[in-house]
Order: sequence, then C-alpha cells, then structure tokens
Amino acid sequence: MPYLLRDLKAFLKTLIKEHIVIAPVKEKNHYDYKVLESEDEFHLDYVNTLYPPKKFLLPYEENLLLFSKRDGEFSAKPLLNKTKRVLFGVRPCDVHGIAVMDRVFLSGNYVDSFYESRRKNTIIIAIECEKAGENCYCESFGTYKVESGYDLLLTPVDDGFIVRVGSDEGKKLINELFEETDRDEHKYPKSKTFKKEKLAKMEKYFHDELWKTEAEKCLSCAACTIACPTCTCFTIEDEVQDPETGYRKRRWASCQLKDFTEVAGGMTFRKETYKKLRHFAYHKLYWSIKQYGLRMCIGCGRCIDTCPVNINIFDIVNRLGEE
Amino acid sequence: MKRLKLAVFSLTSCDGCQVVLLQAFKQLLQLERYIEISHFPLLKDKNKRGPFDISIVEGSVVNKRDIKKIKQIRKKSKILIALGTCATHGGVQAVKNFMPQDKVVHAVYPPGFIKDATEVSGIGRHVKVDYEIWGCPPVAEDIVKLLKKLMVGQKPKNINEEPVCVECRALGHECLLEKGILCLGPITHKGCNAICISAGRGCYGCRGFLNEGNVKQLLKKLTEMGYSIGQIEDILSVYMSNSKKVKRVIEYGENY
Amino acid sequence: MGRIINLDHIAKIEGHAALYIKVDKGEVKDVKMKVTEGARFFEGIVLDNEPESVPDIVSRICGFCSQIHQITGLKAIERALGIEVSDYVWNLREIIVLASVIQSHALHLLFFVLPDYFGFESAIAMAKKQPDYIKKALEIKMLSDNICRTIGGRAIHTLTPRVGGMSRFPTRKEAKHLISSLEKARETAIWMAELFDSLNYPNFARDRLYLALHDGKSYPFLRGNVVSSEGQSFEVHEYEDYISEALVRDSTAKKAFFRQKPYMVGALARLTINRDKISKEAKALLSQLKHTIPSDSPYMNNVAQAVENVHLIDKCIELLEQVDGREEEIKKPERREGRGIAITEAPRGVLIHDYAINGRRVERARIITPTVQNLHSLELDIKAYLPEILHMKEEKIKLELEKMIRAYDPCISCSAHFLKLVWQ
Amino acid sequence: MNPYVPKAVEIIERHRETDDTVSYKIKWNPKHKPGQILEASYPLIGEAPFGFASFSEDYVELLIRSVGNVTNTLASLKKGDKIWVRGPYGNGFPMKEMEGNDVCLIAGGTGIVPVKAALEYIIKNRNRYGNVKVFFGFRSPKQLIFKRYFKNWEKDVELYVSVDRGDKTWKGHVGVVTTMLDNISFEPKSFAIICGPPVMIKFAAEKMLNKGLNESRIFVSLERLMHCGIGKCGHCMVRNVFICKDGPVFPYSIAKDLED
Ligand SMILES: Cc1cc2nc3c(=O)[nH]c(=O)nc-3n(C[C@H](O)[C@H](O)[C@H](O)COP(=O)(O)OP(=O)(O)OC[C@H]3O[C@@H](n4cnc5c(N)ncnc54)[C@H](O)[C@@H]3O)c2cc1C
Ligand code: SF4
Ligand code: SF4
Ligand code: SF4
Repeated sequence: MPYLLRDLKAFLKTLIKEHIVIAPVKEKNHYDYKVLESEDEFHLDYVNTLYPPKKFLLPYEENLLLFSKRDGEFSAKPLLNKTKRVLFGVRPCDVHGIAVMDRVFLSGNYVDSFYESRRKNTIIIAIECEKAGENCYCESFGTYKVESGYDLLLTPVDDGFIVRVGSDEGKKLINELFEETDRDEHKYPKSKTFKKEKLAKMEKYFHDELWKTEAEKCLSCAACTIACPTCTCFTIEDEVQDPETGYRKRRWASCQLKDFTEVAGGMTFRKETYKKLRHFAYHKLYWSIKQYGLRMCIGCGRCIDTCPVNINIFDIVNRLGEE
Repeated sequence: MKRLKLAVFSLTSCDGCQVVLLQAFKQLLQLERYIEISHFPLLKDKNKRGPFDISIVEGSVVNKRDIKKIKQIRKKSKILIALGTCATHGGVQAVKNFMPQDKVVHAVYPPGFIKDATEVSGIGRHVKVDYEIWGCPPVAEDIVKLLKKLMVGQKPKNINEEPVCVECRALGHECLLEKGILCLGPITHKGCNAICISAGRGCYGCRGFLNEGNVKQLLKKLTEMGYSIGQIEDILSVYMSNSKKVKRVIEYGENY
Repeated sequence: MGRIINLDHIAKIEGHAALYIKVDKGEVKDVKMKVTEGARFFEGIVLDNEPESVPDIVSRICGFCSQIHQITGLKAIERALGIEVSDYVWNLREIIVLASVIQSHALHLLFFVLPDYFGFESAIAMAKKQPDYIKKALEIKMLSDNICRTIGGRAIHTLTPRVGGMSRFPTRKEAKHLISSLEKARETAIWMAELFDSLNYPNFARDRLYLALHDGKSYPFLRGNVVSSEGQSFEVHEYEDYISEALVRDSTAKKAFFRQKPYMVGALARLTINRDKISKEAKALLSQLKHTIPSDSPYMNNVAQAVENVHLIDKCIELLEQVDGREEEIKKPERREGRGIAITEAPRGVLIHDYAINGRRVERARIITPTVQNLHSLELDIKAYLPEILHMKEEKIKLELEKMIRAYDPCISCSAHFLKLVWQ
Repeated sequence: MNPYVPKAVEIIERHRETDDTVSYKIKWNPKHKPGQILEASYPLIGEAPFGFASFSEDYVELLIRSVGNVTNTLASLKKGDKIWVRGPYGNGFPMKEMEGNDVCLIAGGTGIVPVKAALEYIIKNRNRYGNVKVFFGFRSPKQLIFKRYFKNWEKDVELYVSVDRGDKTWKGHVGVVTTMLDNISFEPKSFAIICGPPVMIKFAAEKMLNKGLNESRIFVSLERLMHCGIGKCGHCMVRNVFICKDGPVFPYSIAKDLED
C-alpha cells in the first residue's frame, strides 16, 4: 500500500537527525551528491547530477587491507566500511545504475566484500523525474521506471509525494509524516531513444569506420568513464606507511587511459584511441548482455554531458553503418 | 634494515621544490630510522660526497656546469629521482628555447656576459632518471610516498601518468572547457588534485605534458571556444615547450 | 704573504653563492660575494608573452617568496593595463603576502640561523636534540601554508591571484578557521622573538643606510613610497632616478645602489623606518627586548624578523576579520598598452617589478630583487668585520662569516655546498 | 569469505631456474585444475597473477620471472619465507574432455607453467590419455626451465625440446618451437594445449589446424594485465570475456576472435 508524504522537508529533517544523508546539492552550475548538513540544502529542481552517486559505494580511492607486522610476521586485515548512510533523491536511472554495480560486485562466484559492506549499509530513497534532460536516453532502456532496488520510491504529485516501500529498511522509515493512500500515480517523462535495430546488431558494426573518425576528436581524458554510473574498473596497489605497516588499496581505473592494458615492455593491448572508445561503447551497450544479462548503459547521458569535445556514443550508434 | 643514504641536489630553479621538501620535513624526520639525510645543502653544513642510495634532484639544466653536475650525481646515485617540473621537463625557464636567444639574454645581461648557457631541459635529457615527481611545485606527499615505497623495495609505477581531468572529475567539478575557460587538464599529468580548477581557474600545465595528450584536438577545441592560436601557444609554451608534440604546435601554429 | 679565503658554496641559504676574499699582510684586499646560480633570464622569458600569464611565470623566480613576486608582477601588470581592483581583492592578496613573510622569517630563523647559535650542524641535527624548536618552526610554517592554501589555492606559487582580481574567494567560515589558528600562533611568535633577543650576537656594527616602503599610515608591504633612513624618499615611478644596478663579473646577479650608495633592505630596514606602525602587541614586545632597533648591527635583522612576525600575525587577523565571503568578477583590462611599475616589500626587502606592454605582448621587463640590493652592503660588512676575526681558526672564521651572511637572509637559489677555505 | 584477503604460506623449496626466473614449492594445497591461476603477493609490495606450475595434492609450484615491482620481490624470497596467495581462479584446461585422446602440449618460455601442470595431471592419470607429445621451446640452453624434471617426464610422454639459438653444449633441436612440429603427424582427433607469447600461440595454433586438428580442440592460455583475478577490476576484459574468470584457457575457436 503506497503512502502520501506531504512534507518532504520535515521528513528530510528526521532523516538527517538519525543518518548521514547524501543528496544532490546545487553547486554553481550543476548538482552533485554531497552530505547534507541541513534539509534546506536540498531542492527538488535538479534534472540529474553531473556525476552519479557511485563514489559513495566505490570511492575514488579506498583502502582494502591493512598489513601490519607483529613478531616478525605480517597479518592482513580487511577494512570494511560499515557507516550507515542514506542516498536521497536518487533518480530512477541511477537506481538501475546501482543495480548494475550490484551485478558486477555481488554476483558470480565472488562477492566483493568491500562493496558489499558499503552497499548493505546504504539506504536508497529514489525520486521519479518530472522532466528529462537534454541528453537523457532512459526511454531506450525503460530505466525511467524502477520496480526494485530502492528502499523508498517517491513520485512527485501536486500535494506531495506518493511513496512506495521497497524493503524492510524502507518500511522502518515510515513515520507519522506518511499517510496511507491508494493513489497509484507515476511520473515517466519522455526522453530520447536509440535506434533499436542498431543496438541489436552492434556486432556487425564492430569494424565501422565511424569509430575511427569519431575517436579522432577524443582527448582520452576519461571524463566519460568517471561520469558513467556503471564504470567500476579499478587498479590495486600497495601503499607503505612504514616498513611494518601499509595498505593494499584500490583506485578507479579507466579503459580510456593508457596504462589500463599496458604490460611488460610497454606493450599495450588496446592502444589506439578508437579501440578504447569502441570498447567503452560495446561494453556498455552490447557485451554486458552476455556478461551479466543486462545492459550496463542506463541512458543517463552523462558521458555525453561531460565529454568536452561532444563525443556522443548514442549518436554514433544511431549512425553506424550509414556512412 | 640498512639505512638508506638520501641526497638532495639542486640545479637551476626557484628552490620551490626544496621548500616542498621542508613541508615534508616532519615526515622525513620520522623516517630517520630508515633513511639518513646525508646531503642537503639547503639545510646542512656538513654534506657527504656520496655514494648515495637515493638522490633527489630538483632544478633544470641551463648550462654546461649543470650538465657536468648532473652526470656526476648520476654516477654516485643508485636511484635518481627528478623532482619537480624543472627537473622533469625544464620548467618555466625552458620557454627561452623558443625565443630568439639574443633577445632573452640581452634583456638581462650585456652581450658576452653569459657564456656557457645551453638549451634548457629536464635532467632526463642528459642522464637516466629512475623516477619522476611532477609539479611546479610538486606535492609533498608524493615525495614521502615514493620514498616509503623505495624504502621497502618497491619499484613503483608512476600512478600520475593520467590527465588532470581524472582527479578534477572525481572531485565533482564541472569542466571549464564547457564554460569557455581555457584549461590544459586533458594534456597535463594529474597528481595535484586538480587544484587549479578547485581554485576557480584553468590548469596551466605546471605538471608537464602527458605524452598521450591529444594536443591537436585540444587546440581545435580551444580555437572553437574563441582563443587565438597565439594565446594558446603562449600558455602551452610556459610549461610544455620541451615536449615534441607541443613544440610542433608552437612552431607551426595554425598549420599544425 | 697573501691568502685567499674561498667559500665556494655557502650552505643553509636559499640559492647558490660563493664568497671570495683576498687578504694581504693582514689587510683585507678584496671581498666578493658571487652568485653561481645558473641564469634563468626572467626578464627575457616574459617578453612577448601575454601580460596575463606574467604573474604565474615570475612567481617561479623564487620558491621561498613566490607570493610576493607573483603579486608584485600582478600589481605592475594591472597598472600597465589600467585595471583597478577593489580594496577587498587587495586585502586578500595582502593576506597571502603577509602569510608568506611569516613563513619565510620562521624558516630562516629556526632552520638556518638558530643551529649556528646553538652549535648544531643543521636543523636535522637540532631536531634530534631540541625537537621543540623544530616543532614550533613547522607549526608556523604549516599555519602560513594553510593561509596561502585557503586564500591562494596552493601553499607556494599560489593560484587565485589573477590579473583583474581573484579566481576564487574564501568563505567566512574558512577565514574564521584561519583566525583561530593565527590567535594560537601568536604565542609561538612572541616566544620566538624572545628567543632571538636572548642570543649573543657578534659585536659588530657599521653605519648604514636603510630603505623601505613607507606610507605614513601603516606598516606597508604593498603600497607607499620608498623612504631611506636618512629621510630621502621617492615615488614608485621615479625609482630609476634613485636606484641603479651594476653587473658583477662572474656572477649572474647584479648589485644595486641608491644614489651611488650601498644600502640595506629587509625586516630591519622596515622596522627601522616604520617601527611606530607595528601592532600594539609587537610594540609592547619590542620595548621589552634587550636589543634595540634601530641598530647598526646587521645581526639585528634576525631580531627584526622575529618581531615582525608578531605584527604580521596581528595584521593577518585584522585583514581576515574583513573577509565576509563575497565574490567579485575578474575585471577586464581598460587598455592594452602602457607601463606599470610596482614596488613592494618582499620578506627580504624592497622588490621592484617594471613592465612595458604593447597589445597582447610584454615588450620590456625589469625586476630588481632585494638580495641584489643587499649584496653590496653585505660585502662591505664582511670587509669591515674580517680584520676583527682574522686571528681565529679557519673553522671559526668560516662560521662567523656564514653567520653574517645568514643574518642578511640572502635568497639566491643554489646547489651543492661545502665550505672550503683556501689559504695562500 | 573476503576474496581479496590473501593467505600466507611457507616456501618449502626454492630453485633458481634461469637468470631471471626462480621456482618455489609452497605449502599450500587448494583444490585446483591445471591451467588455473592464482594471485601471489607480498605485503607492502603488491600483487600479481601467476599460473599453477604443478599438479599435486601436497604442494603448489610457482615460477616467477622478475620483470618488475612484484615479481622482483617475490623472486628474492628464501626457503622458509612466507608468500601470500589467493585463488585458484579461472577455468583451467578441460582435462576430463580430453580423456581417451591423444594430446599435444606446446609451450614457449614461461608458457611452460600451465603446461607443466597439465602434464603432471596427465602423468598422474596416464592410462586415461592416448599418445602424449610435449614440445618446449626456449630462447637458449641457458633459458631452460624445470630442466630437472625432463628425464622423469620422458618415461611417460614424448618430450621434444628446442632452443632458438644453440651453443656448444646443446645437442638437441635448434629453431623456434613450432619448427619441431613440421615432421610429426597428429591424429586429427587430438587435443592441443598451447601456451606462450601471443605470436607463438598464433603460429603454433595455425600449424595444428593445418595438421587437421579442430579449432575447438586446441586450447590456449592467454595473458592480460589483471589486478583482482575475480572478474571485477575490468583490466583483463576483452570483448565479453574476462580472461581471469572466463579464461585464461580458451578454445582457439574463441581465442582467435578476441580482438580488442
Ligand atoms: C594469467 C596470467 C598468468 C601468469 N603466470 C605467470 C607465471 O606463472 N609466472 C610469471 O613469472 N609470470 C606470470 N604472469 C605474468 C606476471 O603476472 C607479470 O609478470 C606480473 O604481473 C608483473 O608484475 P610486476 O609488479 O612484477 O611488474 P610491474 O612492475 O607491474 O611491471 C613490470 C612490467 O610488467 C608488465 N606487467 C604487469 N602486469 C603484467 C601481466 N599480467 N602480464 C605481463 N606483463 C605485465 C608491466 O606493464 C610492466 O611493463 C602471468 C600473467 C597472467 C595474466
Ligand atoms: S569524455 Fe570524451 S574526450 Fe574524454 S575520453 Fe570520453 S569520449 Fe574521449
Ligand atoms: S579540461 Fe580542465 S576543467 Fe575540464 S575536466 Fe579536464 S581538468 Fe577539469
Ligand atoms: S591543475 Fe595544472 S597547472 Fe594547476 S596545479 Fe595541476 S597541473 Fe599544475
């Protein structure tokens, strides 16, 4: 049974009292996820944030293991982050983005304990969009709509928000500010779409010249992979405190950068820019279906928004085979 | 564990890198048990002559005396670290390479006064360098981190061989290029934590040219944004005049 | 029998310098302070550049006082381009400069000077026996780093001061934070002043001329006219009529004269000329010290630096109190040609930047640094002092000469150092 | 179980194999298959992927070639020291599928690592396999790895060893490893395992195809830069496969199309 929440501010206030709440906050010209100090910092007027909330589940740099020597022997202690947090105001596409991260880190034979620990301690409160952004492609993949992956889902309506509960954790947050309702409204704004037939046949266009011509523009700045909510590659490295202690840590890596596939003698498997760009596009849109049974792209358009030279993989895919 | 002998040398520079070493003074003292500072003229009267396990060299090569000196240092050092953009790329003074020599010199000294000046370059032009720490000035933590790694026998890779954009984006900044502000982030080594962008201005390349950098496209982007080739050249030449790709831009301008 | 005292490299100063002394039959024949630093041609490399990038380039003249070079360059360029920035912007720039002076003094005094007087070979050696001194020096250094970082974006070679304004403005919260750490540092600064007052300095004095900025209202670093201790004064644009430079053979630095006379600049000169303008606390402190200023002893520069720091902390707090978090647009130049001269006080004394700009280009540049101005006076002091110490052992002479050189806090930018005395 | 936490195990034997390689026998007995990989590390230095160089229930053998940071330190350990391991990872060779058939094993240089594991498996279960031919190629007689085992292996399988460049002491075949294949015929139903540098894999595989082997019966083991070993870090991804997780062993039918 859904609820009606009339006073969002009041709800945020109670949340902030008890949790670390992370929500989109206005910077000069854009929104970014930040820890809220007061409910007044939150305004519902964002289409989406420039960068996704992924850094709260997979930080840019993270210590994994602590090595310390005692009696001449090292021991390795995993450093799990168990801080309870609320991600507030997450857009439906980003809920899908987190679902992709879950698939990468939590499925298969091995569960990534560090991600798992952060994820388990994160409550997700999603809010549906009233309008789509200029580069939103959620229509293509239906990611404007979420059915799971949230603890609470809010739909903005004239007199407040229709709230749906997605988990027991979410249920616990329901308090006297919520009143039961049987209204079942959703907000699903229209956005751009891919050409479905191109997407389905991407394999055929692997050698299309378009990859080369488009990649000429690429600055190899990695902005696209950093802005992508489903780019989760990382590099592991050991850092030294002193000869007896140190950390094994990981840091974001990007397939757009040179050292991603570089091995002995300076040999780089994926050296050419067009191969890197192509790898990004195919991984997000095509190969991931075989890997995880889903498309890694959630259509948020961030790679387009952030690319300083306006490379647009959606547009490229739409144009494949046409020149 | 054997204590490593550390030396700090300076060629021609502003000495800012040594100021950075002073920022790390506390951490260096904490490493006393493992690393002995045996040569550091800025701080010490009694400086050993070597050999050294690790030598940190800051400053660029500007004359024959510097060349001789860096060769001597290399001979007596097991590991040689080039510290700061002067030592890695030549620093701001390398702009001189791209100007009529007479004009530059005579702006300061009368003809014939300076005799042994050579092309300005980083030390890597003359000797093999084991590690480079970029930055004008470099970041104190980078030095300490590297020393700690070397101390336990790591042969670390340089993790900063990536563009400034990586850190800039990870910090959540909006790209300045989108706002029409000139920024050399895409072709500059990261590691500064994008402090210029955090300080509200574009990167001016003080950490040196990133070899993978696509100068040609950045140039195109900047001209589309309304900057003239001359303006872009000016800013490129300050820190990047010693890299081949940028040299071509400076030499050929629009016809690049 | 003549002998040559040859200090090939002088350690614990900022830069490469050597000292050559010729003595004949107990008489000092020649004293030459030689700068062996490689030439970097700053006045040449800024030529043909965009005026806007000049401050960032000249900042690299010196890593110890990058801030003042940058801001002096900025001021001169803004003058040339007809840009007037607000007082608020100037306040922020001044905070950066003052913080850098505090740091420069603290480092010089505790890292370079104090080991000499405590009989340590270096600050590293001293840190082991007297960790407290080094801790306090680092405290002050960190404070100054923090101020430059918060207001300037980076501790050295600051980023926010741009031609026409500042690229980022500090928030009120940031300012408050800095004020509280400055309040805490005042005590350390007073302790330092008392410490340097308590040292036994060599008994040497020589009549000298001091030069510093003076505006009659404040203890100026960024504005005012240049005034001498003998009462002459000139305005910024007249500097060429009063100050002249000469080249020194085998040296990449030049020597300066004030109307044919050697002179001294720096903390001691500033305090001599503006001592009635220092903060209340600093005044009270100064009146309690056993050493007095004005003084004809170059060693008093050490004491003057320490006293200045107390004043500078107070002044920084005063300026930071005015930070309200406002932001201003960067101003565009009114014109694209002109000449701009700026005279400021660097940590080591009077600094002159002078540019002529035409269109997008710098056409002519001239920079006169404090060390260049002090060099002549230093040589004269050595010449006068040497006969008094010639009877001493080599090691001792060496140390005494170095103490004197360090009192001047010369900033040269140098390299390998070992002190060598050659007797003939 | 946190998959990133390594386990310290003791080095019980150390052999210097060549100038730049050493081999260790370590006290570790995880259930594993030939062709699988592991991550070995040293605290404060770093971690790197290696192949299982043995097939035994009592110990694991490792071969380490010093090329950089991790491998330099690992190669400098002594008997009795600890080495940090986690795994096994990856798929390994389809040893069961090959049963009842002739097998041809081809390795170049350090590619011998997984091949040796497969060979030891076969010898342990010798009666389940037909004719087994083994081809090893090394750059020079000084570069021979695991030489001390050769005599024993010859008792059970046909072993051919060649060097690219011989010297006075060398009496065997000279030439790249694939040249040894020329005059030998293979049952078309045979299986082949190929390990080595990318070029060598390509040539050897083509030769075996020419000899009539089916491309789905030729197995190659691939190497890529990898960090986690468990399909999370992304470095070793080529097309839709992770070399660490879906490989490192691939039938040539798939491997040949793994274009970046
Ligand atoms: C599936 C697999 C199995 C392997 N099995 C063995 C083995 O049994 N024995 C053995 O000695 N080596 C093996 N390797 C190679 C070994 O992992 C690398 O030599 C090692 O990672 C280098 O790490 P390093 O820190 O010593 O080198 P670094 O200091 O990181 O780098 C030195 C050079 O080696 C390159 N390099 C880094 N990682 C690799 C890599 N994975 N492969 C190739 N070059 C790399 C670097 O790019 C650099 O040029 C295997 C690699 C893979 C992927
Ligand atoms: S953001 Fe654009 S320029 Fe940067 S790497 Fe991605 S596609 Fe290339
Ligand atoms: S171009 Fe500059 S502003 Fe844009 S992402 Fe790169 S570093 Fe940041
Ligand atoms: S952003 Fe660029 S100029 Fe600024 S500090 Fe970093 S590398 Fe230097």
